[in-house]
Amino acid sequence: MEHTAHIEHHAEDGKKEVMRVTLILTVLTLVELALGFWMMKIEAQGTRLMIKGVIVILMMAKAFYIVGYFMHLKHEIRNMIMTIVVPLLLFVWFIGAFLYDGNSFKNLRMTYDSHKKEMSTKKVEKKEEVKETPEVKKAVE
Amino acid sequence: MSTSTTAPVTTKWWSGGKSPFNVEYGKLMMWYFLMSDAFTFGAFLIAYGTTRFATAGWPNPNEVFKSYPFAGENANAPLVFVSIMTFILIISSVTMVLAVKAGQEMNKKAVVNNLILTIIGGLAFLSCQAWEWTHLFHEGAWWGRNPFINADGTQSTTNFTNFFFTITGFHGFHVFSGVIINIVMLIMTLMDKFEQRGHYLMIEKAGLYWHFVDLVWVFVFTCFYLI
Amino acid sequence: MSNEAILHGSSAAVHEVHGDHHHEHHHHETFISKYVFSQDHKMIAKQFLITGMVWAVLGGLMSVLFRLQLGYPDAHFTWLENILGKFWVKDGRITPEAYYALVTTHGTVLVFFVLTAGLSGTFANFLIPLQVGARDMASPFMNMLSYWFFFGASVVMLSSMFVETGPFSGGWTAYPPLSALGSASPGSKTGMDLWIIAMALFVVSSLLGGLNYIATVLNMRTKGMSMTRLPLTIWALFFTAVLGVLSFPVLLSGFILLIFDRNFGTSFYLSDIFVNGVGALPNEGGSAILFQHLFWFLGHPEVYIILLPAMGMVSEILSVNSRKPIFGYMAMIGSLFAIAILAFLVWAHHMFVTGLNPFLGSIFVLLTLLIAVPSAIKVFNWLTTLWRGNIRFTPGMMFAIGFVSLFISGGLTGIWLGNSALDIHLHDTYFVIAHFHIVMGVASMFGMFAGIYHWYPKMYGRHLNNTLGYIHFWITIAGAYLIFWPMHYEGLAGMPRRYYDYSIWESFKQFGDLNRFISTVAMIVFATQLLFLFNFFYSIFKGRKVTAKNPYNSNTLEWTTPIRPGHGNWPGEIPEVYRWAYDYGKDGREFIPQTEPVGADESHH
Amino acid sequence: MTMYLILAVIVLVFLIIFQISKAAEYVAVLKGEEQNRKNTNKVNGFLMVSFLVVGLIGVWYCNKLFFGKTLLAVDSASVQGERVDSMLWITLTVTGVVFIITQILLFWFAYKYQESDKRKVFYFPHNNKLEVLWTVVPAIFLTVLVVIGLRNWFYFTGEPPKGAQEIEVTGKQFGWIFRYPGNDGVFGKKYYKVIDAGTNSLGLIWQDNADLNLKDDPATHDDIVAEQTMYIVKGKPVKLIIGSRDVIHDVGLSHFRLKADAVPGIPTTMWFTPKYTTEEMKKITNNPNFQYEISCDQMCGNGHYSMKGVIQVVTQEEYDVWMAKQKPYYLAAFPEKDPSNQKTDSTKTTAATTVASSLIAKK
Repeated sequence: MEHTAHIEHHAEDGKKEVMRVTLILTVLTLVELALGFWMMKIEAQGTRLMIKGVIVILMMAKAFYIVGYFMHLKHEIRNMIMTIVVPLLLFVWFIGAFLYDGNSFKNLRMTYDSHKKEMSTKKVEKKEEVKETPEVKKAVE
Repeated sequence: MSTSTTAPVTTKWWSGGKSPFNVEYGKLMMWYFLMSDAFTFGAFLIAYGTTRFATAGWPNPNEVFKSYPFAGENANAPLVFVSIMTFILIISSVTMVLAVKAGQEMNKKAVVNNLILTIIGGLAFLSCQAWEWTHLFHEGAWWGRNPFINADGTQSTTNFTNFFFTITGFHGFHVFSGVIINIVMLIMTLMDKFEQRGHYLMIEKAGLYWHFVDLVWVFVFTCFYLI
Repeated sequence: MSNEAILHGSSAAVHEVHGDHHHEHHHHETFISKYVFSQDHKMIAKQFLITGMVWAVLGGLMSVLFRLQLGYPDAHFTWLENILGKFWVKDGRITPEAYYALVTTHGTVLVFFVLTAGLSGTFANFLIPLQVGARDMASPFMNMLSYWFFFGASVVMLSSMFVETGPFSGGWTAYPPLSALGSASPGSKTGMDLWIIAMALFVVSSLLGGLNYIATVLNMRTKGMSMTRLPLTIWALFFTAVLGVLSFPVLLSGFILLIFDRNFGTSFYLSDIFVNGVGALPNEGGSAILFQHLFWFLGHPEVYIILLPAMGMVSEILSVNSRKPIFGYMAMIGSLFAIAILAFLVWAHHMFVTGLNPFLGSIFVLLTLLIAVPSAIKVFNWLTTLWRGNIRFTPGMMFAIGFVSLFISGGLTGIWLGNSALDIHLHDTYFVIAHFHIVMGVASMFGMFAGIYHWYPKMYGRHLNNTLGYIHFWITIAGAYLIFWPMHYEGLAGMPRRYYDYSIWESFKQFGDLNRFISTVAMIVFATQLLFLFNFFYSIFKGRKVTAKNPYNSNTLEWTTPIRPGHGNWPGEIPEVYRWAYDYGKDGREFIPQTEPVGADESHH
Repeated sequence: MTMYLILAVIVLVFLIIFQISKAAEYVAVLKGEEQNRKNTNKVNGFLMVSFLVVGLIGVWYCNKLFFGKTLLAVDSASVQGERVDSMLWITLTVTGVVFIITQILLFWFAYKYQESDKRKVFYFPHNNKLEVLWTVVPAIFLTVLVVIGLRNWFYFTGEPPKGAQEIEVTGKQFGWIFRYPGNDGVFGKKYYKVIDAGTNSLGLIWQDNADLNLKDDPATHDDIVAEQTMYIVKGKPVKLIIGSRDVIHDVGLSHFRLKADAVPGIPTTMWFTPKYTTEEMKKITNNPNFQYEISCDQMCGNGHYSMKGVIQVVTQEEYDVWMAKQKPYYLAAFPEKDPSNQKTDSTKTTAATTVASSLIAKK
């Protein structure tokens, strides 16, 4: 029957699509990891920030492929895509406002709490850290 | 997109008597549930971000997550173990897609095989997480305890570990319930429940949930391990 | 896609099967399956309503108790001691612990258990399937679970009232560190744990409900019932559900972090704390304001979760009883939509004095005052709906008109408070109490009463006693204004809210007489609500029987069902819909039901 | 006894109301629902318009009774508060006009268009012009209000003029602690872990502490700490740096029309210029007991209602006299460092030293 033939035909397509998306996800993850490794060696804050930006974009791309293909959203009716994607736009303001105010907390602390400001630059002596770890370990065990 | 099964352009999707999205209500509810769950995770991650923005220094993830099983005390392999975890989850997502596809083709055997693979993937991920947690615990990290210092050498607050354990724990809880759901699905498939119903829609819904878990990991992975 | 064919076929089939199924079975239902673990949306609605009413009485009683303290700070009510016990009343006076516990629980219960579950839970359940033309909710089972989670939340919340250290007493907003530290307030010990558990259960309940409502409105509409033919009630309830589904999870996250702070030594919200008698706490690096952001991300949409269903029902009732179409149907939907969107964007206007970043604050001011525009549209549209109508003052209609009046009075003061420079002065004073009680508390209560009076015949097949309804209405609206209007003046004197006693304050003690007056009116109004309760329960058994299928000559689908519809709502086929819900007074005809096909010579509007 | 009497009366009233309502119901059935509805309709229509009239009179009467008791009746005590007041009046005018018009329309329509057999309803489903009108007009008015509001908001939250006095305010359950920077004009560092409720209520870092990795900050040695009453100078801008020791409090200054939360771990600020001294305010308000009170406006526990602080606004001379009498907080904790102590009695000093050292040892 035409119907079953149709399904099989699509099944083939579907499998191909799955493999393609798997490949894309793998590549994206590998690129992310590569960036992560690269970032370890970089000290300059500006460059680090840029790499972080790229990683976030890659993250969004991965999310797009998972939602679009694995979760099949890309093949749903446009209206449904809209009802799911549009409310997610709320996250833009959600994230923006929260992080902005978070940053403002830091500024207030650094401006008016001179002790905190001092502590934010005061390095902990490495020795102490090494000493502390086994102690904590013992306490844990 | 198939044209023969999609209704012709003239169809009034919204005029009642049928689903405007051409999906049955269960799938619709699953989607909207996942959206609301996205807000739960979103709120956690945003709270984490806010705290990071409000804090002067933060530990370097590469210093923290640098070990892997059987590596001994002085392993220094950042990102390695977590990338394994990531791939496990991606692969289990793929097998889940295949299970869903097999369900659409009413291919019970393939459904069973792929579900089993997915469950194994889920369990493997959970085991990895269990190992990582115990490892960190033995290093002295736990809720309210943070042995790691900031990347710039300053004293760090406990919020690094607080958020790490809470959010990965919440994600792990989702993976765990996903595994349970998949096991239920497997049993139902083996009992021919879906054959009797004539469709494997339940598997699709379980699949949506499973992919969502994978999706969340994409964000958690980036937020905690990479940046 | 391959499965679409199956799906499409089966979804229709499921639909049919669904209906038939109930026909076969609804004869041999047991008591348990009919009244307790019922999956019939109408029964679940009644369960929500009655549980909500129980909570309303308890919550109201709490307000009477703490108003006793505020109105009569020097009096000694020794008899109260015998009823409530030593924790609550000492020496004939309500203790500060009890006072703060009462204020807190009053807020929590009224906002969540009465006006969210009792209002939107009741009417979403009752009206959505009936008005969109569905046999039941998309998932009757989840619907049942939704009620039982709510019931569980109620039980836990109630039990929190009886723990030894007292119920939670840090205000319904539960700001940490106060709510996180048992050492800072005895109410933040076990009482708070139970409070959080109850709220978590409540979130689950509202999620289960909300998903169901959305899926039902989208998927289960009868043939011809396009979205633009839906009654405004359904639109309002739909947006309410969307608000709940997207905002409650954020609250849940906030609570989970709070639980960790309380019990597991984390410091998400805690930093730099020294508690008297305990000493310095180890927590550093958290921010207490983070919780407020998370809380109000729910908290503000919550206001509209409470208000939108009332708006929707009022629109419907005003139109039916003015015998006129609702004015500006599309504008009404548009303004509901605008309100729903803006609800998510304005949360930090509750936090203008927390040290919020000024620039961020200015954007929140802008967005907040934007809400006034859709609100104004709604008010003017309601007024125009009344204009040149033929108004029948049923009790439901009276409450609907009362709602509009209160919404105007309370909404306008929102313009004061939304403007941050003024909010600095008025924040946390009685002005705020007056504002939100009028616009959100009493107005939504009025919406709820309007709904109950209007749909009571459909719910129980009997009429409420109208005379009692009129008495109820007039005392309640007069009382509401008498209670809350003078509070604006207290607020303008800077009188802070949540004070147990004002006698030591030179700046605020001049309102002793007024407070006594307010408390007295509050008691009278509370007693009047008992009159309503009596009417409600008496009429279930003894009320005048409904004789006509469509007692109001209303257009909507619920009046096409039998007087006492069974599970499945329509005995035969679900009727098809041909027009919008508001053809009143068209072409000289009094009303044209939605089920009537459009005639060839009918005029267009 | 009175209790039972009241109860009996309530029950009686209920019964009477119930009987009347029941009778009305029977009458309704006898007369026919149609006729009955028309009768009640007339009554309710009349009540609607009466409610409007009585209500508007009530609004006026309420204002007459209470306006004098609000802050609007007296001048704002701060320069900034004048802006708040003028904004209040503008907003009141706009919303008041809308309030009166819409309420009149609502109840008047309800009365005018009550059911009548003669009237044919006007089928009026929508009118784009009208809808646009009442979208645009409110939007314009709101824009004006937003502009005024934001200008004030940025002014209030901005930086005070140079030369402003700085005072640190710390809330605790249930009271206020004030710190003045002392002669050096700098607030010394503080850390909450060295707080000692008795001798170091703010946790000033005035000695080394190896455990906490702290170094003595000399800037703390001249800081002046006072509880409950804060002194500020008339006409001189004052900037408050606000914090909290335990839970969230709020510095509410209703006479100055300002407030700001006190949050543990996140400092907040507020500034204003007082216009009148406390003495002058006593005359203006005609209240010999007048005080500038600091009210805690954020729920902070069971003692919330009693968390009162006082601000004394004084002239510069009075302030200088008062300041001269204050001793640094450091010297209260370490009396042996006090030069005036050392001269007088050596035995006393040693006793004090032992007390101080025992305190340190306890920590």
